Amino acid sequence: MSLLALSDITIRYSRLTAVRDVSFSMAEGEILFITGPNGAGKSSLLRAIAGVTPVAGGRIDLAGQEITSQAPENIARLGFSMVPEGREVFGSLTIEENLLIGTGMHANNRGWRTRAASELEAVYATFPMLKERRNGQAGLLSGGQQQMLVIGRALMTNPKLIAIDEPSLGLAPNITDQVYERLIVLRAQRGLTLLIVEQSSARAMMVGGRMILMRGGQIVLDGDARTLGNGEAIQAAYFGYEDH
Amino acid sequence: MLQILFDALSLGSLYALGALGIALIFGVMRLVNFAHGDVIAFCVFALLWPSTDAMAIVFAGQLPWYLLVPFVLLCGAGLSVLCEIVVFRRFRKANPATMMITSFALGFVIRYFLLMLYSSRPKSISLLPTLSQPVEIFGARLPLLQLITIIATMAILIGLTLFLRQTRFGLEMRAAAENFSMARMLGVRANRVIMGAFALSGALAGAIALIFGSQTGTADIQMGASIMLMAFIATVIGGLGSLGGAVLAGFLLGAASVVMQVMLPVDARPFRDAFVYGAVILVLLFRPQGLIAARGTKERV
Amino acid sequence: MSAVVSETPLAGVVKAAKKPARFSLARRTIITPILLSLLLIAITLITVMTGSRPFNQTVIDVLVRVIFVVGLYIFIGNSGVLSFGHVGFACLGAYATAWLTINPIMKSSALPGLPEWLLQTRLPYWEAAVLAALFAGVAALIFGRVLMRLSGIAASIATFAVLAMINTIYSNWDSVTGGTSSVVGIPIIRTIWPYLIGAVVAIFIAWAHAISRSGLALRAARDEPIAASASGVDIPKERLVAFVVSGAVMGLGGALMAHSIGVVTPDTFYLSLTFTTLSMLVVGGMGSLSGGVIGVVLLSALIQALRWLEAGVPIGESTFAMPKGLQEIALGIIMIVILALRPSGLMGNREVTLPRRNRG
Amino acid sequence: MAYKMRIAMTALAVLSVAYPALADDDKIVVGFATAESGFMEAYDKPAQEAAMIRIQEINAAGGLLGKQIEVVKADTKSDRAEGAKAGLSVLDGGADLVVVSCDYDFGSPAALAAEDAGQVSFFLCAESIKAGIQGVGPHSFSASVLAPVQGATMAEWAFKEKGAKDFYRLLDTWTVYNKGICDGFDWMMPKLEAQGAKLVGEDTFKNEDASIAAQITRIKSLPKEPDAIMLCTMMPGAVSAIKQLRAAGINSMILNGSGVDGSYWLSAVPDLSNFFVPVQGSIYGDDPSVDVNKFNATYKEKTGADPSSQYVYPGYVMIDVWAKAVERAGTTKADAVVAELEKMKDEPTLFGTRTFTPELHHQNKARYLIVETKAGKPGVVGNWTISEPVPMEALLK
Repeated sequence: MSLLALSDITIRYSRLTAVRDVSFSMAEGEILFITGPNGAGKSSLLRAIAGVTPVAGGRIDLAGQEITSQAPENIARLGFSMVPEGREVFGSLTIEENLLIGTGMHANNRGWRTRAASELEAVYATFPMLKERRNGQAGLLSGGQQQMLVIGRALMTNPKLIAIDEPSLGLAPNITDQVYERLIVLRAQRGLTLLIVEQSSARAMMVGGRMILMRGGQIVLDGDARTLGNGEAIQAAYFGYEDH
Repeated sequence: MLQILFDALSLGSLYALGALGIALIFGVMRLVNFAHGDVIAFCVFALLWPSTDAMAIVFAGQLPWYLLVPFVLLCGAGLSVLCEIVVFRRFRKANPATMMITSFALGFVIRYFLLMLYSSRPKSISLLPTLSQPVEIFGARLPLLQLITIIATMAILIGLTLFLRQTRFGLEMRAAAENFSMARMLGVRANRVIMGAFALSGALAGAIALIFGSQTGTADIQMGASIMLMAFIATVIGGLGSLGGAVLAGFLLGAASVVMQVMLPVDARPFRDAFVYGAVILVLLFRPQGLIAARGTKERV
Repeated sequence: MSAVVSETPLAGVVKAAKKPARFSLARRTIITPILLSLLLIAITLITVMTGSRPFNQTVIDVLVRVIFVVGLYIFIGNSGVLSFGHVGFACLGAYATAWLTINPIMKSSALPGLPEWLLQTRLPYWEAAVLAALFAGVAALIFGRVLMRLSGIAASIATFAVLAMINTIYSNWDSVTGGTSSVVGIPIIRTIWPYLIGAVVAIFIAWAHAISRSGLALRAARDEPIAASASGVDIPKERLVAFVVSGAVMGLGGALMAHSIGVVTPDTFYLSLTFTTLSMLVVGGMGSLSGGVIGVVLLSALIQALRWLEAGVPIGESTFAMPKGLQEIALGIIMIVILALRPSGLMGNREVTLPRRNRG
Repeated sequence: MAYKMRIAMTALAVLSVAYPALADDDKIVVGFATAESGFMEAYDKPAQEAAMIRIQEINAAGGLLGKQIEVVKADTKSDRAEGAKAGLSVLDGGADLVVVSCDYDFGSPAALAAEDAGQVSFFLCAESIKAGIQGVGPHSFSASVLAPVQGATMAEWAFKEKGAKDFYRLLDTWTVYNKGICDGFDWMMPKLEAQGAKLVGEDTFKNEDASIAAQITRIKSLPKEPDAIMLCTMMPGAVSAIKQLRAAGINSMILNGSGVDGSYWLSAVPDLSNFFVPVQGSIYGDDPSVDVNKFNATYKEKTGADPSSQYVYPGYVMIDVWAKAVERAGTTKADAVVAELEKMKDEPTLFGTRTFTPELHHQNKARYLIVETKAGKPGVVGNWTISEPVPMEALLK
């Protein structure tokens, strides 16, 4: 059974169709890259799964339950955790507070802090830098540190699936490398399923796994990242035919 | 001098509490709640038995203070949450102008409801009469109430800070105020946070009603309006969405008002508010995002 | 072809505003102001036929509000910035017409602080109304120069601060405005036609502004602020143009309102009028001229109907009357319901036009 | 669109039926264009009740000119634009006398409508000079006494009877009424200063100010607490101001206008003392005139409550003087009635005398009872009539 399944998803912003009839599914433990040029509808798709962007048509299932048009907080409870584009750390909160938000939904008020403490330790073990600056304001972190923080924050919800929107955005290549390194380790440790959106397919080819290429709101290619990545087809698919 | 400080603090306290009530709701919902002033008026009138006679029939107002205070706070919180459930819930996705007008229409309904039950004549109530005695501190003779207003406001501010910093609910609320959809994606329940914000805001309205009611001794349909306006302005120049900014701006507005009343020559004093509003425009021109711009607050498109 | 966000339609719109294109735009859209004017003319004709003086006064009131709401629309609708300050310009217009039309003898005793030439002036009301509109427009220009740099809620608050300043000054500058006391002796005009003309003129001004280059650019900036400034639209400048035009229309409305009741006080032009007019605009549909006009007409009709219920309606043998005060409560609830069902107002962003044509 | 238009028109057409135009010369009609709802209702209704009592008395005694007085009403909704409509609508109802709201600002639109139609209008209890010839026209009157008379009365009485020397003036700039009280005080002060009184300071506030702490601080910083504070304000801000003055420990005499009369608010300032109000008649059952006390009983019988303040009385006076003028003129024709009214000099009424002249349709001098509140109990302690009428210059200030 697939962990996540989308069928015929269409997303519209007033008169503009951002995503049209997109279907795919992901198995548990899979790593899937969605790539494509700006405006291909990748982020819209992620946001629709997370429940923050309404879908105009189609159906989304997560872990055997339909989640189409569910509230984001309920989708999060089913094990979907989102790291949005631009990271969206809570800048005025401390790093530890950023991490703690996600633990709220699994605990009652009394047991919250103790329960959160063990989760925190696990995240701090992966990202020791966060522990050092735990009481510092999240808004003051560098881009790379913020990326670590939001991944840590997503982990705190104890998810089955983490979706990450452009983790390399605005980061130096060596920092991006570090981020991916941690992701791979985490995936191995926790048996996470990863859904990663990137504009370029280079990273997907490096990491491996499955890749979907979107353009103009539709899926144009779907296959193994490494085999797809070397072909001429991807060039044509990425840039499309010249208009006019 | 000391007296002026106390005057400024006590007036600022009212504005700060009002601004907090508005900023809390704005933070989680981007709603400028114009009904807030009417919630304040409602809390005062809740102490009276509905009647259109000139003589007020004091009802809950006779309770001893340890029952009276929670009663009024609960009234405010209750009405505020009711507004959320019945009305504002349906407007979560509406644009700010629509929400603003809705809140205004709702305030209008509350006001005329009170008017129907109590008539337009201002009613007198003796709320906590022992507080009207003067006391002597550091050589200044102050109304005890002024002192209590300041102390109560400080206590409320400290309590609220602790609540927001130390509890899970407070944490969720701060996160939601900064980035609501992100907080939801982390499992923060929207309804709970918004209702919590409305309840807190309503309880603050109750607190203002208590202070204002015992200070003026009057229950008047219009009484919330002037505080509400100042509070609204304080919220904006404080930096919308920033609770600390709202409080700071509330105190600044109170101070500006008192200082101008003291400094201006007698002929210019009636124009005091024009100077205060002029200062508001200046602040906005130099800091359009407010004194304390809420850090990381994303403009929602 | 899949629709992909690439280029905003803005550049096209601005380019389209060149001469020949604009002419066709005018021809295409002129039906809206014509239909709206016909609606008002029809209401006026019915009123005149009934011959009832109170009803005549009621409709005069409606027409004055149409002017106000259209004035608000010119700024708020086109710029998307909510203004709480426009009623202040109505106040300026009302006092300006008072200064210009009151009998000089009365004026010199009631308002001795006015300059000599003004004390001696006495103009017919329509000249005074035009001058009042210009005066309000100039004031809007002065305030706008400072304020139009702001946007969003900061701009809303700043405009409110302007209203509060105007109110405080006019309430206390006794020798020139008579302070909080009513200024009396303004000639009362009880025929309905001048108000109808005022409302129709306001509608056509709003239309002309909307299809002007400035109006088009401003609306484009409202919808796509980043793209607009990227393609060279000077947002503060275009906003200022709208602010001045709308300020002048508000001034005209204020002047006519003064002539409809014969007295002015500063608090006639304060919060309650601000919210009444804003509500009418938002309920009708903030983004459309038709929305504004229809909002006024429908809400006014609703208010009248509720008042009529309140006064008592004979049903068979008995009379049904709503308790006093229920009218306002009902009005508030109906407004909330309308907004809940149609969050962007009754008309949304659409304009009334003839069928078969494109709505938009 | 067409559909919407049709709805609107149907609604409008239906509405127009609601205003029947009738004029009948066999009847005498008094039209009340007053507030039956909203903010002004609390002020208009009591005076209107009193007017109704006088109308019933007249009708019971055989009517006016042998005809029964009929009443038509239209609600102003406490709104100026609605006021104009209400005025027109009672005129369409055939009103021979148009009674308008207590306050000049709210009453004038209806009064101006009456003036246009050449009918007599009477303000229920407006106390501004504009409520009459100066602000409406030659057919307009007010039944009450000018606000400056109240300020002048209190100043002179406090100086002469209570030996007050140091005065402080605290003005609430909210309404013309408030400014009027202080204008009268300002006119009287120089005369008293010539005899040894002194104005030791002045300040302003706004009725809706949440706190007047800064103003109080200014009073407290005086070298010596003033003997009397002239407080020119009205409800609801008055209660707040008085409460804050006393809470700050200022025990000076507080002198007021009639606007704060009534015991309904006294509970807000427990044990209030040294507090003085001028009234045209006492609602506290201790009026020196038996007839006033009898009227109070009638009022209670008709409305179920005691008069809430002295502003009930002008309503009665209004119908009284107008009916006398109609009786003397033998007609309800406006010009004849106005001529008779203007002949009245010290015309006795239940609540003091009334004088109208072709220059002033209002009282610039009147006998006032002084009510002192002592330990929370109000009672009449004397009466005072200012030594000379307040002159036109001071009134028109």
